[in-house]
Amino acid sequence: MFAISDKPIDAARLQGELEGRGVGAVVCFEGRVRDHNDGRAVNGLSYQAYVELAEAEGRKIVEEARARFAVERIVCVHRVGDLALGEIAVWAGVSAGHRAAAFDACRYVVDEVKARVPIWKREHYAEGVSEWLHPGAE
Amino acid sequence: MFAISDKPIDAARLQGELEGRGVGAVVCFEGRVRDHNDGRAVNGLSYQAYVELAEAEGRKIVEEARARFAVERIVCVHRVGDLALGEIAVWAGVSAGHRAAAFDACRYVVDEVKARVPIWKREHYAEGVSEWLHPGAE
Amino acid sequence: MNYRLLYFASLCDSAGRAEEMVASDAQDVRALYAELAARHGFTFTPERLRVAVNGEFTDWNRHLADHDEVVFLPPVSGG
Amino acid sequence: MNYRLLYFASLCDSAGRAEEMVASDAQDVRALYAELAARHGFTFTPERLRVAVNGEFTDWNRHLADHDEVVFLPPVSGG
Repeated sequence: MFAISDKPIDAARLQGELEGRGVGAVVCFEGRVRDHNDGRAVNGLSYQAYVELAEAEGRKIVEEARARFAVERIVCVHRVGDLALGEIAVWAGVSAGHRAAAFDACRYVVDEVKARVPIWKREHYAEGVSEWLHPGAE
Repeated sequence: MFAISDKPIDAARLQGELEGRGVGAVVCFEGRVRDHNDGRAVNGLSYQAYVELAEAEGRKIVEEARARFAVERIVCVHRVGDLALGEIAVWAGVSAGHRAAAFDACRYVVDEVKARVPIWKREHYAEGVSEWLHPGAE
Repeated sequence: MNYRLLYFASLCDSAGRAEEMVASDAQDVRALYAELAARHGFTFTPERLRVAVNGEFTDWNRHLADHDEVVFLPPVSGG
Repeated sequence: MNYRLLYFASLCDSAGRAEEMVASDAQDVRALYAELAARHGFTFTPERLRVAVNGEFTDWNRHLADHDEVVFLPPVSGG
């Protein structure tokens, strides 16, 4: 399951969706809003998504992970809108029979979402300005 | 922090110990009692530890992970005693500024605990017998 | 032909709008981007953007049909 | 000399006890294990065990002192 959410992420509820009788290992990832980035103090940030394509690409990533690793369930949700410090921006959880598959699949999903899913972050800096982050820009 | 516990593991409470202002990534692992192992149906299991040495070795592993990876906090607890299906046998959580360190450190702790810490598992099989697991035995 | 454009992140800031209908003689994605980059002052070269038509990733040589929805995607920064 | 032994997992089952005081002429860990393996029917070879003295891992040539606490550790299976 992959979704874009404009509401705060409820990690406990999402983790509940990983249950299953053959589950021996669960790995969960939370990406949170940090109070700094590249040496600048951050007050908060906003995420914007091209929702239709982001959900399609996210679901594709989850299916890729299911095909590559022996997992039971995969859940990933990415937040959009304005986030305060400490809020969860992205949550990913994987359950599996064994721990190696759970770790590998969780990391695959998070890495691929960050690289491929059309979501953009605007950082709001303590000094008052804000800007969109486009990795690779000079 | 590393501990051996004879009480059920409270994952939410342990995850709360990972908080910190510079935290941008949290990775948590839960190892649970599966309903089968190596093709045999399992009813439950018991863990026994050489507690004094297990806690010393576990703390050493946590310190190794702190030295190797740029992490904020590491918490790992291993349960002992009788566990029912689905109960958490081992819980490990790592917070860090960035996700790579959080994933690497969490996996390091879990892999090393499993390989080095003096804890033994006795599986109780559905057919009525039970036996200690000693990996590598013929 | 008429195309529907959606803009995100810094392209939205540069264009001053999140979407627009554009009447254009551009026949493919590359020509359309050149036209819009000139009009809105987009500074990304095509190599740094991905492009989607009607909700699916496509390539820069994609031939366009009337009323296609076209999106130029700046480098992503989710997570 | 007198040693305190702790037994875990299948060694505990084989010995029929979790701990015992042993009076022995064995001077080092290897000799003590040979004596106890014969008495209790331990089938692990030393290569498959680790050994701890007074709560710390040590090696098989460790010389023993009176009242040392000695633990032979079968392959672990936590996690």
